Amino acid sequence: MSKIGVFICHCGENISATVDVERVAREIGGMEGVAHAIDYKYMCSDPGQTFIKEAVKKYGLDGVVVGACSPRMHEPTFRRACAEAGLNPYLCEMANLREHCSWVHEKSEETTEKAIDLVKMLVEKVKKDKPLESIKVPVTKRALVIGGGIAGIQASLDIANTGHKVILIERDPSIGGHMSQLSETFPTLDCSQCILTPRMVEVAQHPNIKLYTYAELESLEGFIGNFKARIRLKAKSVNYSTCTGCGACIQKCPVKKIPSEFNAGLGTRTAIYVPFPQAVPNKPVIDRVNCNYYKRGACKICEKTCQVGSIEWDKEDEIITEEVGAVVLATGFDVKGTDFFPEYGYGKYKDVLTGLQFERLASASGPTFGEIRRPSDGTIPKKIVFIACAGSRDPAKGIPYCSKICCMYTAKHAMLYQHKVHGGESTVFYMDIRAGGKNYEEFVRRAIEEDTVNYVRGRVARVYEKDGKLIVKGVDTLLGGQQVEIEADMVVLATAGVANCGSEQLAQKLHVSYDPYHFFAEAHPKLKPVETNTAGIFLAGACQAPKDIPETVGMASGAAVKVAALFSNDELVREPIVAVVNRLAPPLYSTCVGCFMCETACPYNAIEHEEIKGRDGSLIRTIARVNEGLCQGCGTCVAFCRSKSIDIQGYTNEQVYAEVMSLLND
Amino acid sequence: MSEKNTYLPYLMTIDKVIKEAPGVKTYRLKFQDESEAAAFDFQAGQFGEYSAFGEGESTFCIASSPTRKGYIECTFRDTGRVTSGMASLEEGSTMGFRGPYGNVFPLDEWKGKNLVFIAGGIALPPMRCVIWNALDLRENFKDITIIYGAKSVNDLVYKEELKEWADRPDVRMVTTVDPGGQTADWTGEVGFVPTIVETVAPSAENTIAIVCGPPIMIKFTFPVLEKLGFTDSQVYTTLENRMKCGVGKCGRCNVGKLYICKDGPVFSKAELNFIPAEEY
Amino acid sequence: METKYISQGGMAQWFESIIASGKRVYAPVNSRGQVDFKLVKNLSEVADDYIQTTQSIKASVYPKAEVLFTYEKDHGKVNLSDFDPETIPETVLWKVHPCDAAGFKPLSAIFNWDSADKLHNAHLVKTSVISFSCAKADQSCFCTSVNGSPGNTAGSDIQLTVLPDGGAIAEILTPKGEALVALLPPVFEAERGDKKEQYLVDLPARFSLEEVNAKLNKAFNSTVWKEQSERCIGCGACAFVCPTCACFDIQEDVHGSKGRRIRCWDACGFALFTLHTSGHNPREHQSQRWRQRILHKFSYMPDRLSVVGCTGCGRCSRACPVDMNILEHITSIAKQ
Amino acid sequence: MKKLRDRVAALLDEGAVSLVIGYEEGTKRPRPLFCRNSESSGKLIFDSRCFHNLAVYVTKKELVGKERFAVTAPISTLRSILQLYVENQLSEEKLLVLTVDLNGELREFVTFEEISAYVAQFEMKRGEREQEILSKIEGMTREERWKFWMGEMSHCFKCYACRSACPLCYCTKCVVEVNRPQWINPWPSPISNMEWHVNRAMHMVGRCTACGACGDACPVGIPIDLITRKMMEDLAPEFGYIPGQPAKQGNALSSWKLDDREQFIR
Repeated sequence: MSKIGVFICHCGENISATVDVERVAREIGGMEGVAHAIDYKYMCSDPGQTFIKEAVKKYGLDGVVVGACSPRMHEPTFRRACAEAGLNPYLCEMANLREHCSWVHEKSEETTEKAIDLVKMLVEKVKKDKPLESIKVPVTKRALVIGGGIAGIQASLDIANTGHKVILIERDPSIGGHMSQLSETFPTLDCSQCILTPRMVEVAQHPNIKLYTYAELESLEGFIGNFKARIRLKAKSVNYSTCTGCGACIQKCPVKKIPSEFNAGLGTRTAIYVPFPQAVPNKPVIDRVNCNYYKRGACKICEKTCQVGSIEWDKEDEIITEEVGAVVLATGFDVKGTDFFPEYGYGKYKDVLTGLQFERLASASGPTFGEIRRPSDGTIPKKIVFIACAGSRDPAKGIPYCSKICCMYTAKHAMLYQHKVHGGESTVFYMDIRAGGKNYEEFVRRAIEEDTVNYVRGRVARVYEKDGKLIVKGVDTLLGGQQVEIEADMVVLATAGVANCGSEQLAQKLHVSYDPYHFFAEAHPKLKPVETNTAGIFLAGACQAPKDIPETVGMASGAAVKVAALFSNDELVREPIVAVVNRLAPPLYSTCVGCFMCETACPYNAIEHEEIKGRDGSLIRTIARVNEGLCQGCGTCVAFCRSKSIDIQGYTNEQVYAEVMSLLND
Repeated sequence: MSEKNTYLPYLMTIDKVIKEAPGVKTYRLKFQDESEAAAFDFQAGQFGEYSAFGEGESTFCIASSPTRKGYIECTFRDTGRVTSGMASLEEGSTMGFRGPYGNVFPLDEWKGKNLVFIAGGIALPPMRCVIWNALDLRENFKDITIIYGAKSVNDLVYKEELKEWADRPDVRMVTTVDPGGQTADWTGEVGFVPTIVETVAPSAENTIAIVCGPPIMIKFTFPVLEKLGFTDSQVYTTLENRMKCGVGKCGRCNVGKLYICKDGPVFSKAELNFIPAEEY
Repeated sequence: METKYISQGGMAQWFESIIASGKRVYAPVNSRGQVDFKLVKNLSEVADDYIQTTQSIKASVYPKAEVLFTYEKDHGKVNLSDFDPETIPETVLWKVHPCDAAGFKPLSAIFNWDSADKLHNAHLVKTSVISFSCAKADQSCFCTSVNGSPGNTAGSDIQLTVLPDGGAIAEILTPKGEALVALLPPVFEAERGDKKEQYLVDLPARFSLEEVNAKLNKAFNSTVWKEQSERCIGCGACAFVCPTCACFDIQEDVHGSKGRRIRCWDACGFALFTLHTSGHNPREHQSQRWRQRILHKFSYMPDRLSVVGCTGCGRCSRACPVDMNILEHITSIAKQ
Repeated sequence: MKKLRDRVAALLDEGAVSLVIGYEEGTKRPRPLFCRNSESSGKLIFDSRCFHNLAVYVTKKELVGKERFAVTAPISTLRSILQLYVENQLSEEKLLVLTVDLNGELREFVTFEEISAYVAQFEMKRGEREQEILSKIEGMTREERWKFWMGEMSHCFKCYACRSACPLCYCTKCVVEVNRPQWINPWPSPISNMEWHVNRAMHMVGRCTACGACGDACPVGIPIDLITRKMMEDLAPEFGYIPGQPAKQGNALSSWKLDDREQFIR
């Protein structure tokens, strides 16, 4: 490469305000091997791209360096322009003069010099560039959706309705997720289960959806379009093909005092159980941790009860493998428990509840059949206090973010209380009321104005018990920080929404990144909110951040569209930025000595064994080969290869070395 | 002391770049110093050390004919550090050249004889020098036959010259590609060089065969020539071994007692019989 | 040639005057448990009780890495700067053993074969050799088998044979030697009739060069190479300590537009020494490389350069990690 | 010794192996011997002076050929053989390993599992020489250590005896010979010598079994083996393996686990 064109972009004033772009172009123009160097206001604009195309033709350029914004932003733009002019797109490189230079430095001589250095490095790199061809990989048109909450349900249905197969896996015995636990939903106060259950049934009956409940992802191998998911089907101990779901076993089960997960610990369930009446599938599983038979080796009452002989005591976990082309992560969220709050009694006061527990109290399917009663004594609370931002927006608690849904559900809770307990008094302690959303502000106003909920702006310092009453001590900042003390029969904490337990491990299994709070990270906060950094894996719902139902459903549909779009192609085109093990003519074949240290180092299982055989079929050597479908171009193998037998195409050792040396050689 | 530094190259300007085949280029080099140009002379078969400044030196034969004055040419394939450094240069750039080194094809001795040139792949360059040399002194020789083969049509080098030679009435030109290497419009032969030689080579009577190609081709062509009646002193080849100095000191290129850089690179088959074949 | 006597004290004074003349003096120094030539300022630094330095004195006239020329690139143009012999300082090598001094001849023969080697010759011109004859030898020594001897004066400008009184017989052999004497003529006294041979170690010859040469002429395809070389691990220790091994590599050292072309030691024992870019390697196996080493020294060099490429110093045997004992191997070839 | 010689003679006579790599008396000390027939087995010796690491030969195809061969291996050689096995360089079908144990009994290992179990009985300890120099170095400040090693490196002339003697330096093209890019300047100079040795040390991380062959081979007496030995000693507790006993899979730098601490990159 020796006829290189260099194009320096002003990026409006983004670059040119701090960097002397004319000087950059001038100095780079004097570099050995640079045939043409110009600067222009907007290189990404049509006229800007035309400059590049024309220069490629006019000067017979065999390499292009664009000094502009980040490659992430416009590399495809400039590469396309080069390709249109007949230059292999991978002979076009970008120097990031904006994020790496102008945005992070003051206007000065040094800033311009740094810009020159950045471009110079890329000029040296592009001299060593080789034309590359894109890699084409086939697509398996089947999606895996992980998580059977509303996000997973919606994503599954949407994908299934585009005609593609979906495998939906759910950790619990039933799909439904948190939405199935909710009483009524803001801002319309329609019954959560009433709107959810039809969807659950639709999932169960959809011909394109294969549902695995009580199942977890064991591992995921492969790459976009070609994943291999190993799924652990946890032993249910009940044969679903014969079980009629009659429920007789559940009624007879002697272990009845297990706190019900579905009721957020407020009710109980048996050891063989269906989590809730509308569960899908509506068939029981045996909770082996609590079952008498598994604990002590005797009981088997359910077996005796079962008319169809569906109990399978010796059933073991089963691991199945499914090939899928895309994955939607919809593993949802969790809420902090009351035990997270020392100031509110560490969860030891029975009548201090989480919002989710209050949902169960308010729900007709709940332990109190929808009546608001104190867990401690079953009486109806006359005075109730809601504490918003319990944990959220509290850096001291390690949760600086806003959980987003609490303002709304607290208003809803207060409203439901007022509707259900006539003459009751409800107070809400809040920091700010965040009611962004269609009809949300109106909803909150209704709680305050129509349902006479007492909103106190201030934080609650302590909740403690005194003479059977809960004393809520806080301040009212609107009254100048005046201390307030309220006697309450019940306190409801709008505890923070947090990442689901196990999300970190799951993220590592899937090689998706996650934020410091273990929520999965989207690929771009604005423009790629449902993509992850791992191609082919998408996000839906609250596993990415706390969000309400409409937002979750919208995101799930968004993810579904991404999957459908992916499946609309028979082949995928991938960047050829992958590792390659060198091959040489016989008798050398390769400098690879087959130690396979690269194999132990590769996080993507992309290293394969390749046998080199002689003409007579005898094995000459076994060397490493990179599966270019699996390889993500991370370069770990390259760093690890002692004999330097592996290189990343487009980022070869020679190229990177040339870049570094261009700086050192000044 | 005004001893000359053997390792100091002449500075040459790349006057012309010809792309021969994928990864293969020919550079025409001109001396930057007029007096050096005037004093320079070489003969067919000789080689030199070519510098890409910044990368190092590499050994190639001089591919142009000594009858064409004022420049030398080299043809190379981009395979290593130096050749890739060379490949990235362009017209007007400076290269280095040391030479000429080594012995020569005895064209004077061949006067009045038929010549058959047999070459394969990238080994045509050393041959090209002597072909042009012979063609420029055409009256000195009788029939001239050129048999040239490559892996595929794409791999044939000096395409223009192949055409020129083929069009000449005083040259018999046979080009061949390995089976599978032909294109739809290929009009030449298809087959490995030794096989083709067997069918198209002229009579051994008063003929000199010059063979140049990869070791495997030479290995299979020699017996064919023998079968056709060529004696060992009628067959010539030029050898290549790894070299660093080009002047018999660095210790690499010897084949037994003989140094390719000094006693070669041109050897008659008769001479080859006295050196161990495993060392080249 | 002139023979003189120099007393122990005289030697010390003379050494000081050499130092005072501004010449660099290299002499064997014992440090880190090894004796090797180092730049010295005082006679007291010079090692005493040892058989042989680990490395030969070769590096003084053939540096491990030497700049052949430098250049600067400027937009397609290149400016060359030739090696300047004037940059090489006057050097005196003190207490060189005869087998080392004898190495200069074969080394020069290689470097000046056909074309003169400007760099090597520049070093030679500036280098004076004061050798000490050998009163001791070990089982690796065999100079007497390769036309040498413990009192061989070849390659020396002055040879000293140390006497029991600490003084020495001084053989002043060349004009360069005379120039060194001229630095302090009074310490060179008239010779006292000491018999040099009396003070040399007795080292019977173990084989005849002619015999070896004759055997080697027919030995190219012998199985002996494979047998002898099996344990050879292919390092360059033997070549690098050898006073006559001259194989080299030419390398490029470049920093931006500035570059140097460097000649550095290489060894025919290295597996990649003769590897072609194509992957073909004429000396692919260690046995072929061992054969090259032996034939080069004992057959090719005598035949083509009229000089044997071995001085019998025995360093290669001492340095070899796997006991490739050249004396043992050559003797066995001679006896075959 | 007789048992060993007899057994080797028998193995060769029976054709069970085509080659036995062992030791014979040398001119200075025992040296490697290649027995290809039962007659030469009479030269075999095996005692405490036999410390050449014979594992360096077992990866040389031109020497060992395609048939089954045997090696008489002292403990250091056994350790290297295990590491070579982990690195896919050896197969059990091709290699028979012999040793003489502390009771003077001849032992034969057919599987690497057996070697592993045998080797596990031997603790890796510093010898007197290692202890002396290492404790001196360990007492130095960082600057003093750099000075010490630069001083040592200045003696290196890149004969690569260290590399050649090391059983684990079996690459057909060493990094120092890679020239695109030229990672390490191939000529000797103190800093480029240091570059070479640092590179080699890095390539030995988690692999070196501290046999000392590199240091022993160095003709200019650089205690080069101590770098990788010390590294091995430091690494073992950090990565939870026992010095001299190769990890079954991968090695320190290439293996990672889900529960690896990674706070440092957050």
